Amino acid sequence: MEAVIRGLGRGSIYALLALGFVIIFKATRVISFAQPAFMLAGAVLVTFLVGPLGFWGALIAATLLTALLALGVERSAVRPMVGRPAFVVAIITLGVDIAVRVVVNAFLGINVRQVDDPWGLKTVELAGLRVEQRHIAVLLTTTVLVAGLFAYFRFTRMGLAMRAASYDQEAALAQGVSVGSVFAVSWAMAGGLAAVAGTFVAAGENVDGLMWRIALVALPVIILGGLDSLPGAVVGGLLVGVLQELAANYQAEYAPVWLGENVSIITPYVVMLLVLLVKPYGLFGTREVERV
Amino acid sequence: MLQVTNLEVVYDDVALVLRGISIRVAPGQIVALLGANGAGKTTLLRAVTGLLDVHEGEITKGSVSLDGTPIHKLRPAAVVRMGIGQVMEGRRIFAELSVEENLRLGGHTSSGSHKERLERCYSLFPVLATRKRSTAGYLSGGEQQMLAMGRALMASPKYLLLDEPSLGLAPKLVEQIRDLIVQINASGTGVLLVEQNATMALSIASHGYVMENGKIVLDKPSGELLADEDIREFYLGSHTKSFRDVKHYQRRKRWLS
Amino acid sequence: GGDTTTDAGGIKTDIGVTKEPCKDAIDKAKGCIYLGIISDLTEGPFKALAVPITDAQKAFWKRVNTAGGIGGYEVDVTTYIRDNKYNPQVHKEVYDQIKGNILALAQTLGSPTTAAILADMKASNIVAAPAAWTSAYAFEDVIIESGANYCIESMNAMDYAADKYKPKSVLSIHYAGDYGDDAAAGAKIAAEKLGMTFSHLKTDSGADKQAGAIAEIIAKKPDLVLVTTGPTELATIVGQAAARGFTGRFIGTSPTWNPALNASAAAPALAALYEQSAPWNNWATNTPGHEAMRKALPGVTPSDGYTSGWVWSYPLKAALAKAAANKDLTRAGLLAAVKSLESVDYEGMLPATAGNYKAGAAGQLKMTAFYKPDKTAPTGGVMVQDLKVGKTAEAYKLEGPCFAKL
Amino acid sequence: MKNRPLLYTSYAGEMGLLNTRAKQLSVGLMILVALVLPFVLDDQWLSLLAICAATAIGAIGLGLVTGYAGQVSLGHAFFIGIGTFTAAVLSGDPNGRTLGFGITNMLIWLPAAGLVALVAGIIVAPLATRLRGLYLAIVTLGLVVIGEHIFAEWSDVTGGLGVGRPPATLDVAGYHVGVTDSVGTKDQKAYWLMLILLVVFALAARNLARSKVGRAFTAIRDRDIAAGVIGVNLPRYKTIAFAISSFYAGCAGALLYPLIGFIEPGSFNLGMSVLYVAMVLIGGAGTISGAIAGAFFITLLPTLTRQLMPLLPFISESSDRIPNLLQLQTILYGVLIIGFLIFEPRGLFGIWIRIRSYWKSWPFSY
Amino acid sequence: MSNVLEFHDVRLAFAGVKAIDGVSFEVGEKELFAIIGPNGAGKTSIFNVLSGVYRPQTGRVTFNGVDLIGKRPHRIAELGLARTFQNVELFSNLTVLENLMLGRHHHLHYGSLAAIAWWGRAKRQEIENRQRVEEIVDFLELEQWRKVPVGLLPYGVQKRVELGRALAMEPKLLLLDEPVAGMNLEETEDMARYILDIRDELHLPMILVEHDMGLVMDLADRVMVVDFGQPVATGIPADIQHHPEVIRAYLGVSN
Ligand SMILES: Nc1ncnc2c1ncn2[C@@H]1O[C@H](COP(=O)(O)OP(=O)(O)OP(=O)(O)O)[C@@H](O)[C@H]1O
Ligand SMILES: Nc1ncnc2c1ncn2[C@@H]1O[C@H](COP(=O)(O)OP(=O)(O)OP(=O)(O)O)[C@@H](O)[C@H]1O
Ligand SMILES: CC(C)C[C@H](N)C(=O)O
Ligand SMILES: [Mg+2]
Ligand SMILES: [Mg+2]
Repeated sequence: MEAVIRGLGRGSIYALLALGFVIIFKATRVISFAQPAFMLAGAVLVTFLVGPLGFWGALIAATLLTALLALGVERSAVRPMVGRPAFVVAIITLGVDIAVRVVVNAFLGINVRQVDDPWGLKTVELAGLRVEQRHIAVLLTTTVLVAGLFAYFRFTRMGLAMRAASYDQEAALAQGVSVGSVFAVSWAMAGGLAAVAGTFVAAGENVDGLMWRIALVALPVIILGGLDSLPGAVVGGLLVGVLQELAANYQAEYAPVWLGENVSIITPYVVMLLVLLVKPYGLFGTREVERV
Repeated sequence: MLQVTNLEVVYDDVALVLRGISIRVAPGQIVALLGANGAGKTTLLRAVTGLLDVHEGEITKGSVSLDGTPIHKLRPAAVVRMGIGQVMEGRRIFAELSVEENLRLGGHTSSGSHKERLERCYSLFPVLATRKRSTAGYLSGGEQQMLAMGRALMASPKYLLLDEPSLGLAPKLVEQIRDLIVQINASGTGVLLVEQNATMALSIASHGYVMENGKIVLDKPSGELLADEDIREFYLGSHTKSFRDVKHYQRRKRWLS
Repeated sequence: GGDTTTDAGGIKTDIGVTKEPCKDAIDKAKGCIYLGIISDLTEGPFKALAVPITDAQKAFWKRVNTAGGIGGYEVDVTTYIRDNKYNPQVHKEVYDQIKGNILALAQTLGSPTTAAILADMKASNIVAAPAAWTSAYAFEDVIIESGANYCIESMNAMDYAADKYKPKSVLSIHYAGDYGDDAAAGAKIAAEKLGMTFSHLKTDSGADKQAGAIAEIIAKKPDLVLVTTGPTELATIVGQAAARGFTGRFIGTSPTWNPALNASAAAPALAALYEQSAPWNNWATNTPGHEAMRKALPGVTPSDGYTSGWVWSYPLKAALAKAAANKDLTRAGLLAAVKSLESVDYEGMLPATAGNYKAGAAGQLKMTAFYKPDKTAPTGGVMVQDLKVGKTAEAYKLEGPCFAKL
Repeated sequence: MKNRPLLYTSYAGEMGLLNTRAKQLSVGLMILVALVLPFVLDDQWLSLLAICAATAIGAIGLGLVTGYAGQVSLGHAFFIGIGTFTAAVLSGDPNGRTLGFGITNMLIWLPAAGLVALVAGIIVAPLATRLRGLYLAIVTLGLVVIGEHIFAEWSDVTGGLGVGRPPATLDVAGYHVGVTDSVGTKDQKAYWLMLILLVVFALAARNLARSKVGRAFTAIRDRDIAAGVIGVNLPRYKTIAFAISSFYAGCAGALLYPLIGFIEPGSFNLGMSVLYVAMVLIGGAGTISGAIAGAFFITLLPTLTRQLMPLLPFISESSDRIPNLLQLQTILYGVLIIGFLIFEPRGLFGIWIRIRSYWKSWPFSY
Repeated sequence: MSNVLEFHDVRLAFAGVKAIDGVSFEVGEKELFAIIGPNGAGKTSIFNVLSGVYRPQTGRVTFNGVDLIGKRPHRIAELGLARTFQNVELFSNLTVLENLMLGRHHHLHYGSLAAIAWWGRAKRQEIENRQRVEEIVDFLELEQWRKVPVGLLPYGVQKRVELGRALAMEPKLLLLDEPVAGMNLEETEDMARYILDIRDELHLPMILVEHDMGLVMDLADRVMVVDFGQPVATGIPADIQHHPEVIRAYLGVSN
């Protein structure tokens, strides 16, 4: 049971990360491999800002700055690629990821840094269960953000415009959708989300150069949930988080030794493969329209 | 008045596709634009709606103006807001979105509720009402064409640019579309109609242009065009002749070349 | 150049020694001995240790040069610094890149990494000062190690814990390869001797890959956990195990410590449960060697890396000096000098018995000190037990690399 | 008539690989350069070029499945790994710390490595036939992650994560390529061997590409439904594409690591896959020569940046200073990928086309 | 006259939409059979069922005695059924020649290994088939476009290339989905000519789906009208043209 709660905490982080990917995908049909770099950038920014601004101040500032960084990247590296195959743009974002990560690593220096979150590794007793405070915090934060995002897409025209722009940019332009701002908004949002996620990954732990690897877990998550589905990202994230924790928890007892010590690392991918065998577009993904 | 003056358009910095085109569409008028494949009709429409960028095209000379205001430097979204709607060549509906979502998107630039305009669309195109929630991509060709028209109307445009709206439609639907254009026009919308189906286009237009190789070669009231010998032979076809009698070789006369 | 030449002073040289002065030579009249450094400088788990190690070595050799160099040569350790990312494959690649230009390696950091080049080093007569403490080095002529190896260090840790905490079960959590396996093997040998139940678990580097280790600790609830990883992994393991209610003791092998951990979220858990073993005394200790090091590195934030980098450099200096005295600064000459070394002057940082390479495994030092985390101390730790040889280690006769026995 | 190289008297002539004078000239020139190089370059460079050639074989393989057949694969590293370890195990020291059978003859371990990878490709192919686009890309990425895990854990074969094992031995039917002897230095010999192998693999790929198989690949890439309707067996050709690509990957891995000198199982990761994708894209997707050019370019990049060093005095050469060479290399790598894709979508191959059409029309076109 | 194709009581539905709702027809040897009907009536769906793109829920389709249902598209293509598409589906990065050679895909009998070796079997067959393709190039007057990537060609020419690709398959039955949609009069006349030539010279049975009534009525031997997936009438053009139900549902008053 404690494992499930830990899984939900971890899963919330995945959900945040996955939402970033999904938002960009919905608007541009591109999987942005730059998300890991933004996540790292966000966390590193917090470590620098937490001194003067305090944790929450730093979190907000870092979120905005990362959003700005994402915006800049979008402008310089992605915008010129409008209309080119999604796969090529995806590779561009890989280039961005590599370059940004080097810069961020340079700031990170050789030592581990901390985001100095208020929770650390402190725990509380909830209904007889020992629960880490940071897991509750991230669960709450994610709930608030997700609710906000859903409302945004539900009540503004942006949501529909994003999807339209992603399917056919020219046709969207012809309907008066400003595809440029759709791109910009989606990248900025995704950047911000990545920063929040990054900070929570680092909460209770350290920021180091390898942290970006966690962001990759968002990839099986979004495939599992369906590349263009916001609810899919949330459900997929939580599911993967919980399964991963359960795998970690019970592998010592149940998993054969030859599977190795870290079955939980590949759990997300195995789950993804299994789901795809049954549902090629994930749990909630939109089927591509194929007609001749 | 929608006016195109002496327009030149170049693709990829090399291909000069429009070579000094001038046309005008008065408020509430239907104007037909005819021309062979590749004459540059679509390009002209793109130039008006600001979509050349997407195709690496560029206006190198001339201007487009709406009621005297130049609009050829505006972005597509601004052009739509100024009241110019268009139905693109090949329909270009959003295949993955539902029918209703496509329509709502047509109203992207207009403020206020979509409800009323949606109702109007559904009454114009009852088929769409029955398929509201269906994925647009699975509609048949004709249904998609209707959806595209409906979508353009959602922005309540002052001028509507139609690029080959009868393409792939059943004869009865072509009639319907024709009547619809007349109906839309009757409510005050100016229409620029690009068509291969010259018979249909000229039957409702008050004025017609014929384009060849990026130039306007004929510019006459449609009545006169209908009477024109060349037009009759190359655009309208003679119903007396069967396709079975078509000769193996046929030289085509060009007005210019 | 590869051909053997003899200089004006009658010293034979071949690869990695030039008549031309070093780039930053103090005395432009002297020639230059090029030493390579392969270290974990950017993204590996030990970068926080490796960068100070490298800086200390630069300072060490600068001091040697200032003091007149070696046999009419100065020593350059800056031109051929390469990053291994703590990855054996990269290690081998960069080694291949620089090996044609250097006489010896002033540093080859890491056990699995060094293992990847060992065969070639032996074939090419390249002597190296390791930045690692694997027990295999006692059996390798080309490697001039310093201090007790991981195997011995673990035995000492077990003895120390047995005295202090009377544990019945021990779990060793370790990286794969010569570093982790060596420490785990030492613990295993000691556990048998001390009558404790022993188990071990391999773990990989990266905070995201510790779930298995943590789950194992929670499931097995051992009294003592020996950790042989990097600092990030240590923090994750100790912090989260504690958060999930684990209250047993942790002892970490020397490279697991990083003073920055005192600021991490895991700090309370570390302070409460963790202790640190070390092959020599830390930065603030009072010996001439420590004194010289502190003088050579003004203004730095103290770290165990500096001390280690400095200590590790003495044997190579001694070997070079001896080779120069033998008028043979070729690779073969240097190796011969190493083989004949019976002691090295560590300026008090290690006992006088240290550095007996001629004796091979029998010359192995066996003492270990213990520290515990303390925010206020210069390197973030205070001593809880001074350098000392434990009973198990004392009695243990090294007959081959320990890791083979895991 | 001489000046009209595009006039053919038979279909065979037209279909030939070197069907224009420009192609004949440039290929001839390239062969000449390749032959002269060992006499002018030092061993460091030759060994680097040998590595380039081996890498190029892998890039050609990815080019076939991704560039030609349009099946975006981020799983190439996995297949490279399989080939690498197959060869290493076959030729490994039977008494070493890791598994080995002592079969050091390349003529045995090379095809074996390719075939084992090919089989793995065939096993994976059914997934590929069900999925498309980015879904496939991520699933193949999953393959790499799962592969990494297997490689990390199966330490008898791989030595284990962070530890590794020695690679295969470069012996051809008893002749040692990996040691210096009277014939040449080991790097010279490796260079020759890799060059020959690259030519063989490239020719094979080129033949495949111009055959019905290659056309079927492109048809699947452009529009798979239509390809099916005109008679292309989609699952079959997707499987063939994966199989052949994996074969190339396996061979490339098997050849590459003996040149590098050591195998670390963690290196078969997403980063490696991306590197190969970048080669294909930067070289120009959908061409064999592009894949080769891309492989050479990306592999030489670190060394080239090092050569540029003296021009940039503010960049530190030692890796413990910021900004340093390593950072510059990595950033440059990222930026080049971005730049190439933005400014020259057809990659190095596109640049070549431009140069060629410039020369063709020089001083004026005919 | 024996039938090349028998299409019996086929039903196909998509999530509630009945695309084909009990359609039956047969096509005889050398017959030019036309299917007309309003948009969305299910004409293209019939083609998709025939070519294996869609699998109907019920019904029987036999082609020269072979059951087609459940066969994959490439199998059906090998059996000799070729088609063109409503929206041109060419391989736009490939040249005209390559597109046509793709049409000959299943006439090339060599495997991947032979392809890699090239010399011998593969080369010989490539040359043979290239000759066949050249005949089609002549037939459809595509000479000047041979080496042009089809994506760059005018729409009318693309439609012709698509026809050529279908012919290259040497089919036993040819399906044409709106071959003259979007074409001007001149191009329509050209296309009509090619269709007649195919019929006269190659004696191919064809099914034609087209909204250009002039073309259909002039060329077809028999016409079937469908509406809402259901057959409305089948007969010779002259009869169909005056069928009241057809006029109501499809032609409209003025035709
Ligand atoms: N993006 C582009 N880049 C380069 N050339 C283009 C581009 N789009 C169109 N052209 C060329 O411009 C010319 C005019 O094309 P346009 O699409 O405007 O013709 P059209 O009159 O609309 O023809 P159709 O009746 O086939 O729709 C054609 O020769 C076409 O090849
Ligand atoms: N893949 C699909 N999924 C869902 N519905 C489909 C699909 N394909 C076709 N339909 C539906 O089946 C019906 C018949 O479509 P079809 O394309 O066969 O019409 P058609 O007669 O060819 O029309 P047109 O003359 O406009 O081309 C339409 O209502 C269409 O929406
Ligand atoms: C000093 C440390 C970086 C050495 C490392 N732990 C090893 O032996 O592999
Ligand atoms: Mg047009
Ligand atoms: Mg249709």
